[in-house]
Amino acid sequence: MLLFVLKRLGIWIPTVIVVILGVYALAFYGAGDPIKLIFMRAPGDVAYDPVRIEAIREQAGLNQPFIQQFGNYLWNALHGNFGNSLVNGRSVWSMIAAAAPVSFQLGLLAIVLTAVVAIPLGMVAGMKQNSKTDYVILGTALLVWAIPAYVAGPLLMVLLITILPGSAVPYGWGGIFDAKIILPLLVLSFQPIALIVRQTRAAVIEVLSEDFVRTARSKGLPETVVALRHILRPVLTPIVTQLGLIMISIINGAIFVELVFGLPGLGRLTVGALTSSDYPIVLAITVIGSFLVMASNLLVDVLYPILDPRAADAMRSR
Amino acid sequence: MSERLLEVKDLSIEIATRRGPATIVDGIDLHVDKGETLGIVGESGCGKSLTMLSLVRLLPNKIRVSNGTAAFAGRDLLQLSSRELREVRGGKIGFVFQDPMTSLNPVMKIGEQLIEPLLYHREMSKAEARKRAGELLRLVGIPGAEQRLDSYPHELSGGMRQRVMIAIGLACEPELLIADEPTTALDVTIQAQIVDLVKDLRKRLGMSVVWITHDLALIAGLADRICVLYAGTVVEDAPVEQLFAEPAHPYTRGLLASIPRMDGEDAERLNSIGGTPPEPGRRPAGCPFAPRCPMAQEICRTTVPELQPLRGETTPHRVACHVANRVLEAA
Amino acid sequence: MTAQPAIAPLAAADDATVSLWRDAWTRLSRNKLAVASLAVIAILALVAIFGPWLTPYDFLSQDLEARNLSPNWAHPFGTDELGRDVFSRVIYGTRTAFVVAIVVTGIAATLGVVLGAVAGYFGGLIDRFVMWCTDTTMSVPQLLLVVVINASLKPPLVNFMEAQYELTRNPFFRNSIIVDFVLVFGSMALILWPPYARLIRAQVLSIRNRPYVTAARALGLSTPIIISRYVIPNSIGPLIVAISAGLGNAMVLESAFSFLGVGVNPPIPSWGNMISDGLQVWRNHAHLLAAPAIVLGLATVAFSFLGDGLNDALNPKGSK
Amino acid sequence: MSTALLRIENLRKHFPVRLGAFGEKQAVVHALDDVSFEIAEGETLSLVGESGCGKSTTGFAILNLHKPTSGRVVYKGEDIAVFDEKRMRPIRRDLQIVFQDPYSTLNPRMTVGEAVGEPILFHKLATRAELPGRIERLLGDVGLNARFAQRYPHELSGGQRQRVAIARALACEPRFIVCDEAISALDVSIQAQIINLLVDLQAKYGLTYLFIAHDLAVVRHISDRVGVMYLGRFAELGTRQQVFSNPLHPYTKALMSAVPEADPVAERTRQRQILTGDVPSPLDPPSGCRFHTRCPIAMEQCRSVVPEWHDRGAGHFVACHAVAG
Repeated sequence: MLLFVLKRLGIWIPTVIVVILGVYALAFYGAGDPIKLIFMRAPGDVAYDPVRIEAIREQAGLNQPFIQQFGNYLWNALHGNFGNSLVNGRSVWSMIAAAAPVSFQLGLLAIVLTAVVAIPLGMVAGMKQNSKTDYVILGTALLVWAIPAYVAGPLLMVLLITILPGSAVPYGWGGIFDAKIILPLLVLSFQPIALIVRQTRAAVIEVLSEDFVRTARSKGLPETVVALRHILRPVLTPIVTQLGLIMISIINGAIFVELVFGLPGLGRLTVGALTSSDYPIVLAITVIGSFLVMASNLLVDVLYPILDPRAADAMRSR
Repeated sequence: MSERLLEVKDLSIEIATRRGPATIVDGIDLHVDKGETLGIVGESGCGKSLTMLSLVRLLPNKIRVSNGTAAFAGRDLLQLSSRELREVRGGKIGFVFQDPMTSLNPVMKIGEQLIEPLLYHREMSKAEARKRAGELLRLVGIPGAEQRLDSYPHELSGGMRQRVMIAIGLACEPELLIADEPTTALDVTIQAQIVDLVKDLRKRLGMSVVWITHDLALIAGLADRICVLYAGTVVEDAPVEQLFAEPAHPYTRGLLASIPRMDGEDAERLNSIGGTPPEPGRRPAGCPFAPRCPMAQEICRTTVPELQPLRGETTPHRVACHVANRVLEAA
Repeated sequence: MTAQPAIAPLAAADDATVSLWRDAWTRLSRNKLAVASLAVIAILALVAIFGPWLTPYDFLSQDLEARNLSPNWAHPFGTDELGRDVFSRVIYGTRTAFVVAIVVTGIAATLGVVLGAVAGYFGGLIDRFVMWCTDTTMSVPQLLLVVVINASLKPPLVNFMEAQYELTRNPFFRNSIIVDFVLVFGSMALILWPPYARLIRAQVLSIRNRPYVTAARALGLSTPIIISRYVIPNSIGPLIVAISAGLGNAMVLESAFSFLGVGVNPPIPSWGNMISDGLQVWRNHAHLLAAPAIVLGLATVAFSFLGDGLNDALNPKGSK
Repeated sequence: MSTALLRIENLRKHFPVRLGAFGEKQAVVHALDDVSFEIAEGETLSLVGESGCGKSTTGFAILNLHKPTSGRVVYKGEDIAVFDEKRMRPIRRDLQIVFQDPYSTLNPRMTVGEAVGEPILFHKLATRAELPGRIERLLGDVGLNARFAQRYPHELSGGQRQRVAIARALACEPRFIVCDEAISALDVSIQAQIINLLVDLQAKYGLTYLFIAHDLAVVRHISDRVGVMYLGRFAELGTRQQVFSNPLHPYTKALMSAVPEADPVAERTRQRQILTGDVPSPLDPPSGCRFHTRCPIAMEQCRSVVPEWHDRGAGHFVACHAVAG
């Protein structure tokens, strides 16, 4: 087991480094000279003095070859230093540290909500395939799937205000126990829920045709027991492997949701940084986002044998 | 006369197709006596498995019973409430299916799967059920039975898995054990082990067994009585010795002649039955075997023959053939 | 041994023979949702092709007298804050959506099919490398990657175009739309290819081990024949399903990027930037948001249902 | 005995497999170990045994569909086991195979006519103009009328598909056909049709068969010679008469004894010898004689010494210490 995790890590770490390298190279070659960017931004502040610029450049190590700069960046990033914002000069790490808790709490809640809502719904739809219940659940899932988060957000916001006149506009962040979190959470979970409902349903339908379900029924077990003991577990295995996808979906969604609901999270930070071409921030967030997705994939790989004894057996017998 | 345990009358099963419902099983009559082993023989698609599965409503999607009754210990199985049905499934009627690999849940331990019927039918505590499960595994001849309870199905061999399936089917000491081609997926030496096991268990537990198979040779040494099915109808029903000594339906006769024998003469050719069985929804009018029957008459193509006792009212040998007497004479 | 007469030839029944494709088509045409979706897609496609002849107004023409009109007979979807006809803009947006979806899916699918087939066929190190690339690409959050690419590559690309214009004086290089499209197409294709590669690789691997391919090898047929007559025709089904779903996916992505300001830039109408604009003012002028959002939703749902329908039609479970 | 068409010498096939959910464990399947025999022109040689005994692997290795790990397959004086795909191609015309499952060995996108015609065109056995007539004749050979040429495999029954598969093999005008469980998936009444068809075709075209099956009664019916395999090795090889009337190897005896007879009276009185236990895993075959773990007469040396191939006269071979001693 430990060996297996180490082996996975051995593949995983180089992948993370390559992703950072790719993004860094894009920023390095694409965005142009960071010093010039700073000066272009506020031309009046500092006199455009080539000698001074070179001095700054040398001081910041920006005249070194690419690979050396990348090495420095990686080394610093490892120590939590992602450089400074080009706009306000604050350390990127401190800005991320301020924004990340909002996004992480929201994202975690969204994953929990997705699992709690989507798996039972998918189970019900699959067990009652082609019934009215199935059509309603599946139809709703498809509709929700079709509405982008950036449209669903404002729509729900106004709906709430119209239905409950006098209620506060759900804008801003008040922690996870604040009622304002409900709408953004819903909007953020919509697409993952739709995704998992459809996948759970498909998996249930597949498992239903398995011989062992017939065996379970032939034993005279109540249908709920058949569903919970015999169908749910084999269904969970493929669903858990979708965690990585949900992660991507949630990171994508967070950008819109935070924008629409005014949440001070990583998503809003990204969009802000983007409009002002604040590279160090965009770079750092992309790195963190990829890191998260890959970490969740790693987690899934490790979880898999726990869910499927056939895989677990293979690992034990080593 | 022995006591009836199960009496199926006029059972029909249909499948929903694009062109509407098509009949797969067409008015089957059969019965099982207490303590008897009935062999149900037929080729794939003849409806032998569906008939037995329909009794406890385990039919796949799109397939349903369209007609008939199935009296089991005085009650019609087909009219049971789902609660009563659950009591019958696993409690009064045990099942063993063809492929033990796919019929056991791969993510549950053998023990968990084995104690389920005990928990739900016998209301045992978990500890009692586990103890009983160990006894059951010993009963079906699994070495190291108690330790095996914590194994997963993939850790056992095919023969061992089928023994576990049999233990599950027997868990609540059912009055009837339905075995649906339980040895088809197994090797011949393992098949011999399983056949012996079931024979032995039947003697010790005194239950009735319905053994579904396509293998006439296999069932010869196993059954008391045999029902031969063709295209969803019973074409012949007879005590095993009589069926092999004096097959009265041309289909049974053709089937017996087409099996190569281990002890027979070195015949140059096998006697094969030409043609193929009809597809559901394309059943011919009259006798379903008529298009392939070498002795078919005009009446065979127009009128469906009824299952009738051969030569008079008293014999247990029944056949559904207009020309059965002529078949016997020709032999 | 005397040659005995062979069994009398079996006669095939007289009804017409059906190929698997035709069978799938019949199955699809029985699926009402799929047929309705196909109709919606067909209408949208026609609109996209013949858009310029259908629009009553030019999508750019501003009519400052008629700003922010609610839907009326002259302007079925109303007008926007610059007095442009929303109906015409939605129609033109359809064209944008289809062009982006088709080109992007085309590039992504081609790339994915080639890489997936190479990986599946050659196996070994090549396979590992390609699969590592797909895994890595799929681990980067899509929107972030596109945003980074667009933001970082746009300035150098614009500079390059400027430099080309200085050199050649070809007005082609002054067209900012080109830059937009290259970036949008390129970055979207880059994030969308991995699923195709995975699909095709899995197909090649599984089909390569199918008994009918072994049978073809046993007949002594050559590899090109086996690939062209056995492997490709049997992997096209899942690819069609994936492409159908991919087209809808690409439309949604494009609108998301437009919304973030990294997609197709104004003034070219795209559903995404129309929704984005609509969101600013929609409390007073709901039609500006509703029109593009509904059409986008309709297209997405249609592609989704069509994909599901195709999946059922091409992989009928339980049918022989 | 007539001349040997194929000579198989010390054929061995080991599959490396990766076990475990993540392929972290490596092992070797001993599918076939040190197998030697000859197939004479015009005969039917059957291989019997239980699943995993290597009988299908033998067929695949002979045809070089699975490259043997070591050993020689001599055809027309050449060792074709070392041939690459290109050099095999002309040989494949002569050496054909019919598989077990007719449902999956036909390309679902090709009509019967295309499937049967393809090898004819590829091997240039007829011109395009002659093709329809050739296809019709081949279909006629296997008992199907010409109209089947327009059909797709999914429109046919199992027996009809197997006829098509046979016609496709015949299209190459082969000398030798491996029938790999070719009738196992078929119903009893259809099985008899196909067996008769194979016998007729053998008489008509002078074919040689390697008939791989697990059904002993069928094997007894169709074979000239029979090889009994257990866990990748031959246990016994001889004429049908020798093997069925005078089985020497304890495994052969047990196998025969396990086969049920279609005779209720005989079955009731018959004393059967039922083997205990299961076939061991080919991943880790027993040392010495591979059958010793289940053998009722196993001796000390069976555990350690691999029994040699003894000729008991008239071409009746057996690999057993007890019989040899």
